[in-house]
Amino acid sequence: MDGEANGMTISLAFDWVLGVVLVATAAGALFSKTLFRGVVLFVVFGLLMALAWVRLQAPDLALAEAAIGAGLTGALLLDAIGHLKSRSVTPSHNDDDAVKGST
Amino acid sequence: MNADRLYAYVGVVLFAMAMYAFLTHTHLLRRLLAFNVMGGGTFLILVGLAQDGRGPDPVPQALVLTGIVVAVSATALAIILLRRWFALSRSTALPEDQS
Amino acid sequence: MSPIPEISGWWLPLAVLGTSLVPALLIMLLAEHRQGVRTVLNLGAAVVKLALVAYMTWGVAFGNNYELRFGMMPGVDFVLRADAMSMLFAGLSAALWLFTTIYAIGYLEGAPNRSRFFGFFSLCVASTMGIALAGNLVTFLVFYELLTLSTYPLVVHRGTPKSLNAGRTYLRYTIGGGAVLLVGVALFTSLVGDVSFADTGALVSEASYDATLLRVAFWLLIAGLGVKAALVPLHGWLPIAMVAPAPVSALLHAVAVVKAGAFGIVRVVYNVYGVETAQALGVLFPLAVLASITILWGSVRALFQTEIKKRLAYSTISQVSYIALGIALFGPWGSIGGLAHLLHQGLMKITLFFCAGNYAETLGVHDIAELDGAGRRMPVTSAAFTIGAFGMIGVPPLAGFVSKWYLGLGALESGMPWVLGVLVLSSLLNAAYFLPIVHRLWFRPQTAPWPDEHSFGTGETNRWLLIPTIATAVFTVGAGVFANMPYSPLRWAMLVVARVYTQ
Amino acid sequence: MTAVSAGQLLPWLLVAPLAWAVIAVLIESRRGALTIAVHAIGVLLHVALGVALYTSVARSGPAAHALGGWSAPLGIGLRADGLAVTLVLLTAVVSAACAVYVMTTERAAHDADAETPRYFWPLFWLLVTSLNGIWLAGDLFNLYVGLELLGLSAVGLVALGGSETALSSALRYLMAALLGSLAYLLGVALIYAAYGTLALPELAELIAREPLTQLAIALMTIGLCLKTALFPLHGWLPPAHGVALTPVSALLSALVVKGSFYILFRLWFDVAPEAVTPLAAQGLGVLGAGAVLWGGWQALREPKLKMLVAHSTVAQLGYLFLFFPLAVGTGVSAAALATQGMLLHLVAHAFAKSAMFLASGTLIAAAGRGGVADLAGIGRHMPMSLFAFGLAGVSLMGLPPSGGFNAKWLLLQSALASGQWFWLCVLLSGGLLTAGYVFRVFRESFVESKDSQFTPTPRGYDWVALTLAAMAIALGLASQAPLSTMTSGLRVMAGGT
Amino acid sequence: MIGVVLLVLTVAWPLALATMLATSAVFRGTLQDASWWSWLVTLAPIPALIAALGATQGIRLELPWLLLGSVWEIDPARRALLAAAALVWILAGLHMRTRFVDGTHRTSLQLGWLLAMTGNVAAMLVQDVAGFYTFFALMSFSAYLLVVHTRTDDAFAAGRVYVAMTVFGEVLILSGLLIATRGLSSPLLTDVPVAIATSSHAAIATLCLWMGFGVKTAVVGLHFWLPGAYTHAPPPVAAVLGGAMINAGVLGMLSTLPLGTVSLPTLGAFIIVVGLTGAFGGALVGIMQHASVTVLGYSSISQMGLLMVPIGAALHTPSIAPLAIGAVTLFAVHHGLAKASLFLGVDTARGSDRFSRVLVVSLCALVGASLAGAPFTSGAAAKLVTKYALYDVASVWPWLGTALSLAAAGTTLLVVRALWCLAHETAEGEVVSSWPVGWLMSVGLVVLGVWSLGLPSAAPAWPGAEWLDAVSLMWPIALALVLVGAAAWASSQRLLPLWRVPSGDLLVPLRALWHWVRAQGTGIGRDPSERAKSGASPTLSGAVAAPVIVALQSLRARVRVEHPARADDALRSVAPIVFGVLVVMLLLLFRFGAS
Amino acid sequence: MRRRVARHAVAGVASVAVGIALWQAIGVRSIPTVSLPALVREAMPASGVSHDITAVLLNFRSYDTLLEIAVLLAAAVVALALRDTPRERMPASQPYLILDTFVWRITPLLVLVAAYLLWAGSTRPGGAFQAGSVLAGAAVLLRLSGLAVLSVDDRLASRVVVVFGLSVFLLVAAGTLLAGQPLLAYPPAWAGALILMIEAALTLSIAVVLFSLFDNAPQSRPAAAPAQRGEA
Repeated sequence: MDGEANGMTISLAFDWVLGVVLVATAAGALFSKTLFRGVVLFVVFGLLMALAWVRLQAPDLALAEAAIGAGLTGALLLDAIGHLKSRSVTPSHNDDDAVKGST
Repeated sequence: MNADRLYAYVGVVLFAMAMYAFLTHTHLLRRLLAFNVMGGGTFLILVGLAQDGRGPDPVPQALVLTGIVVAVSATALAIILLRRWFALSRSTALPEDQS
Repeated sequence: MSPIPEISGWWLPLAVLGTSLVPALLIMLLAEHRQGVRTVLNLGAAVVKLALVAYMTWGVAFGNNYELRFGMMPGVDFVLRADAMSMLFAGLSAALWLFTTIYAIGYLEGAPNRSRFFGFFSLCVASTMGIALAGNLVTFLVFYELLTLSTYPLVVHRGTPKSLNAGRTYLRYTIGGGAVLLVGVALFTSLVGDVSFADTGALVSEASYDATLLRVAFWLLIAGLGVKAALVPLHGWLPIAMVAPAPVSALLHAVAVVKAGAFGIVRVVYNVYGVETAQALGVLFPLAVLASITILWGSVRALFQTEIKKRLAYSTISQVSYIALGIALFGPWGSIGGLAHLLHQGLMKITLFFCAGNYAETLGVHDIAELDGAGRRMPVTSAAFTIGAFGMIGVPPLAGFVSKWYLGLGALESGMPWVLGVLVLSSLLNAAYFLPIVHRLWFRPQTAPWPDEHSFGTGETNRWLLIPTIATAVFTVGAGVFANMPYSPLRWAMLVVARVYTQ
Repeated sequence: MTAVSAGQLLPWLLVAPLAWAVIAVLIESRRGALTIAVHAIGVLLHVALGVALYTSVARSGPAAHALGGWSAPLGIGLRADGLAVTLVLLTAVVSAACAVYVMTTERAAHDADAETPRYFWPLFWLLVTSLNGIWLAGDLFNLYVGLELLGLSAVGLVALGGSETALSSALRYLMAALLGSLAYLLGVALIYAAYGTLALPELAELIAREPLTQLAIALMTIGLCLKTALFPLHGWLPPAHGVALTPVSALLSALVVKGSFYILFRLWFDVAPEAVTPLAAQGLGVLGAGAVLWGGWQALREPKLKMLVAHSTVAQLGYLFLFFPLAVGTGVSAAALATQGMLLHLVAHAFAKSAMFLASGTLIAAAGRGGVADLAGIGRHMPMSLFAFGLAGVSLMGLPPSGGFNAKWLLLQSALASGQWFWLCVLLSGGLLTAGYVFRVFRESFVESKDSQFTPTPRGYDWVALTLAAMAIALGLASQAPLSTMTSGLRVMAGGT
Repeated sequence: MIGVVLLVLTVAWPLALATMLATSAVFRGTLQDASWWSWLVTLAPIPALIAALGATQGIRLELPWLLLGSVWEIDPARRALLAAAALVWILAGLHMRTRFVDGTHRTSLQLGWLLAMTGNVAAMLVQDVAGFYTFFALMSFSAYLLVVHTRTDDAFAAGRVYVAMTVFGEVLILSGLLIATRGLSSPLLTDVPVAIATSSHAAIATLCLWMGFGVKTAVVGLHFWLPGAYTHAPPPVAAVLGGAMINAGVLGMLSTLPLGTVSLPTLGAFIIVVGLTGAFGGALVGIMQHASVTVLGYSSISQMGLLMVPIGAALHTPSIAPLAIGAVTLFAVHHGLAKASLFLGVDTARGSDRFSRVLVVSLCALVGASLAGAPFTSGAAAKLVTKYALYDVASVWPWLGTALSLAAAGTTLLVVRALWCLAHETAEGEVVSSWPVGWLMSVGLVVLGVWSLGLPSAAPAWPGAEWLDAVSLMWPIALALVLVGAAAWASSQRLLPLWRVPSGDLLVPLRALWHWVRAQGTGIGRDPSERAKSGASPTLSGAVAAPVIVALQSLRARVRVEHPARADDALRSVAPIVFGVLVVMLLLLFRFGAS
Repeated sequence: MRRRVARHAVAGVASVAVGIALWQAIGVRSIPTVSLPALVREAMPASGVSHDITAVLLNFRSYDTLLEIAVLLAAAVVALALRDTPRERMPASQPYLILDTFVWRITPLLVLVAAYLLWAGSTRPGGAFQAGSVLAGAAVLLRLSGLAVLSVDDRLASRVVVVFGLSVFLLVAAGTLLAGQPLLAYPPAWAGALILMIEAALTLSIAVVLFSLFDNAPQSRPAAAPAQRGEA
């Protein structure tokens, strides 16, 4: 009873931490200076989401999130970054505001 | 507060934050990121809130699985369009967001 | 009793409508060069329609009922019905359509876009027929708007900047008017429900409705109809629309557009509100004032026009309001006068426009000042013009006199003797702007060569143009001289009026 | 031959177009006769199914289909009431027309430069599937998937244009669609959390006026409004609809935007009438009014023909939203009238707008350029296209006889019955604005200019557009039957709010 | 039966001729040039004459389908007028025949002649109001063709005034008839006086009718058309105008005014005053004229002024109406014949050489004497009858008899002046030598007296021996002759101031006034575009429509189609903002929008 | 600049508003009366599989899945439509030795994992989506490393594979309908087998489609001769 309660407390604490980290990672992914870092953080976010799904007793979702959300989406985004940047004449990593590459 | 409720709240924060990002970013790839985070937040709310106080529920989990596939389809489509658009216009933002 | 077998005859109104609707579509699909087929279609349809209308008129005179009714949308029926009032207008349209078609065939010989022209021409008449046969306000509105649409291509037919601008002005007025009418109809329907036109008015007892709202609806309806009827200050489109080809002007002024407005006012007062209810609501007096202002204003403006068609246009503004005036005079005489004028004005004005077209086509004359001596060159046209002009002034025994006579009687009967003053003044003004033209035609020598003369062999002008002109002129005389014959416009107006008043 | 029950017919409306989507992918590399034949069969089949379903439901009442044999809360139900089957039939007819238009292009491809875009057909069939799915759906989440399918295939169709503007428009469209979907999905999540079910009929019984529900409805509403391009969220629509290939524009304007609106309608009036507030309805009405005026105004000053028509769509969608203030918090009769008017407008606009887009496309094809001013003198060469354009315009203007008129009439009656004069003014000004931009086109076309050159276009184009326009007109004379089918069994008709 | 046929022919025959003529003209035929045709035109009133003379029993024909329902009838009371009119037309026609055959504008002249004549004779036999009005109008408007026959500027000017006044008269008549017969759909002329008597607008109706017909009979104030028309038209036309058509106006008055049915003392007195003003004014202005035709025209004004006296008196005192009507009829017939004869004399004189002219003037003097009322003439009879008819009102206006006598002096002066002018004037313009048979016949008719027409039966109270009362008839003539002598003497001594009154008298200042008004009012009724150019003040419709127009134009200024729809672009670029705002709004609306 | 500030301000307010509204609404919500999990548990025996999520995905709510596959197909079709013409395609990336080795070693492992996930799906966590995405991931890795020139292009074979899963799904669906059953109502006896069959087919198609979305993404070469239509 006590152990269970204790376990619950510990796990809840883990959940809290995970929640905070999730939010922080998401914030990093969304508002990072460079897009590349944002995408990398997004992949991390995906993996953390997978953890969260586990915590929500949804292992299927955890698998899917890891494979699809983090893995594939990450790959797609990274590939896209590479292409979008590779053709910009100005080789600036800080493309947040350089939305339109100069010709 | 139980874990389910907690993750629902996390979802709320994620949704609101990503929505802010979606609305403020002009770079389309960043918007896509925001869209995915928003989606994540929504999925958390869907599952977390449904399971809050009732235990695991396969239905919202299945829905989220579907949602994830849909989201990745949409993301992929957006990236394809974006890349084609970039090839034509050398731009990563919509015309009205440039300058 | 009735000599016509008692058939429900729902197909008859439909056939009357179809005789111009179907040809309209066929003609529009016809290749430009198929002139023969087009002519046959045009004339065939016109003749068949005339026959059908005649048959129907005969039946209606004997109290037969022809009605087509189906649900158009919830709470609203689509009703085509032939009553005495409809036949008044349908007869006019059918007869004048025939003439105008003949005229138009001659007028547009060799011109481009004839398929389009005649297609919309027929469509225009179809709308007119629909307006005549509409059995309730909504159906009326349907064809009223259809008329706007079908006349627009005719107005801009020439495709010149001037005509396109005229078309725009025309649309602004008519579409705006249509919108106001729509509100009026909607308001009325929401108050009373979708009621069919009835001889003594569709309002069973006005006491059960909010009188103020009824008045508001009335004025909305009148304002909407007033645009087409060219009531001042809604008349601005009419003189500008003059750039259209002559047969179109004839159609606009005599048969279709202004008449549709006037006929609508008739319907609203008699068959919707009922003349007695309208009187009780106190809306007739302001209407009479409005009509009187229009009559005088149109006449005054006409006086200052230098173009033939413009002067005729302002004359139309003035003359059409006689109808509204007659309607607004409470009492049978005024009604008879107004309704008879609906027909008479059509005959006279169409004659005048035919003549104006003849001058323009044969001699290239558009300005009044260029008409000097045209009577010698084109005696028949000029004679027709003279007849039309004198008719407009109200000189007996022409059609215009008959209507004026009854209008005058109505003015006195309804206790508005000042209307007589309006009639007198208007007649004087009519004389003042028509007689100088007549004078120029016959008594001035030709001083300059005709601006753009065409020769048409032996006759003074193209026979297609001349025959309808003569015909309508003859009718103008006939409608006056034989005013008291059975089935004359006057007698038919009397028949209608006898059904309109309850006493 | 025994009559197939409506319930058995229902799923075929999903399976058949989906199957054709698959077939379309498989035969994509083949051109010409085979493609035409295969898709013609598909179109015919689809129309036949639509007609069969419509007649069956119109005759014997609503039908339902429990997918997988699992009844509602567990499984997903399909349901076909009068409204749904009418829209199914509408989809069948309009999409068939667009398909014929494309086939005409394909047939003419031999002697002209015109070419059907690659992968049009799969997306077309997917679009049709999603539309049918939405009309027939009985489940909130299923509607989400349907919405996504609709959005993605529509975006794909827009992108098929391939040009720079096509892509930017597609992207913008996609962004809007995604944001809208997420808002909707969040609402679904809340609803599920609150009621534990997603089945519409069940929810209709359960839903109460609670903060969570109201928030869910609000979120779904805003998402759906975004997808329906309600002013001022309409920014994505004109470029997308204006730049897409002609038949695609027709499909998008006629049907696609209606999909999200349909969901909104179901939500407000079938599922959660208790949760909506008159104030919110008034708000939507104001936005609708803004759409009517703004869209009309933009169309009036738009130099490009197809963009003009697209702006017109924005305006016409506004009419749909005028329905909300007329139906929420008003009397039974006003609500009933408004419902009828709105639904009729939905159908009439679908016919008219698709006809107008197809006609515009034909005109542009003939003129070679897309400006309204480039049409100068086209009247002599393309009378049929112009006639179709005009007929469609009649309905859009709300002039009788047309479905548009009847719709406007009913809305007017509703405004009068509920004493809301303001909407009356909006309806009228909208009509006048519409007249303004429709006749702008005619004004140009009637110019008699000798120097303009026009290339002939296939006659099939005109027949398609004419047929659709004629339907919009015919709807004006015979709207009773479709209306009674559409409104049968709707809660709002019985004063459900 | 024959009577009915005759009745129909009276109207139909000249109409048929007119139709044939028009048809021929349209098809460029030569009918109008043929000599035999000119005879047909000249003798077209023969059926009317026969009908008038033969209809001792009265002929009646009902034509319910015609106009508003027509009745044609020759009743004994009208026979004289009809016969006189037909005669005048025939006699004048004999003078016109040469012009018919080879004058200028033959077709229009013949057409006008036939139509005006039809209208004239038909108006005298039509009994229903609409029919009467119709033929009266036909006559009046067709006469324009005759008035402007010479096509000179003067003729056109005269014609313009004629038409304007005619239209004015027509609408007055119409108004009067309408007011009088309110409530009657197709009234007969005989209904009119009765209806007026019972009407509450009796005075207005009467005034309208009197003024309306007064235009035709040149009542002073409505006479402006007359001098010009008489002067510039060929004399035979003046003959029919002053001898036949004028009597249609008289007939109109007699038929429609409520003579004997109601007493309208004020109006009656007014008419008498106006009549006497015309009688004396006409004489005064007339003697200052310099053309014989003009002088004769003023004589008509003067004579018609006299004729108003019994009419006014009858309105004043209904009891004298039967006598007054008889007197007026007699007076009108007499005056018509005499005046026609004088005009035909002018026509004859113009075509004569100096020697013949003396003869013509002499014969005209005979007619003139009759006009002046010399004893043993029809004029004397007319005057005496009039005086007799007025006997009953002598108590009201004791000076009336003297006034009438003085008017006779005026008439004498006018006759002398006319003859003097005739003797001295040289022919101007078109000189057509006519065969003077018509004139001679007219002289005969006048000299022989008018009762050969069977008039006595028309005048109900024939004044036995009084008409031989030469003194009362002679002294005005004597007075006039004395005056003439004095004037001649004064003239020879150059004592007579040379006053000249232009032949339009009051018309001249009126015309000036009209020009001034027109100059002031040029801003009215112009096109908006022209108005914008001239910068004139906006008109009524302009004022009403101005706000709308301004709004529309500013709207149009904004709809510049050349520019893309920038506003939508702008909106698109703030789409996220919009979305955000809407989200917040909608949340609030749902949260707080309780019903 | 001002617009930028406004944008941020409004977006902030809206996001916060949504957040607060959600937060509050979640706080006051009541537990629903309907319990789907219970229903799922009840129906599990008839579902043909023993894993509840798979049962929901491929049996109870199989229609959602069908549409979802359609969504995937839509994306794939757009990718195919917008894919560069062959001459526009860039050569595969330069091979990197470490990656090469890694990929070479891991690919068979990933295929095995995928097969396991597919097989496991019917009884425990796993299934077509997870398996498909793992396969797709493997293909992406191969593509990135340039070791295998995998490509999902216009060839009929590619297209057949792309639609394979959906076709099987549809055939089953049509079959159930033709059998007079509701759509996708598997006969209880065959349910498990049919679901597995569908899943297998879906796995293949999902993998190919996901990979094709990656593979067919347009290159960013400036538009020399883009595969445009309409404005060409």
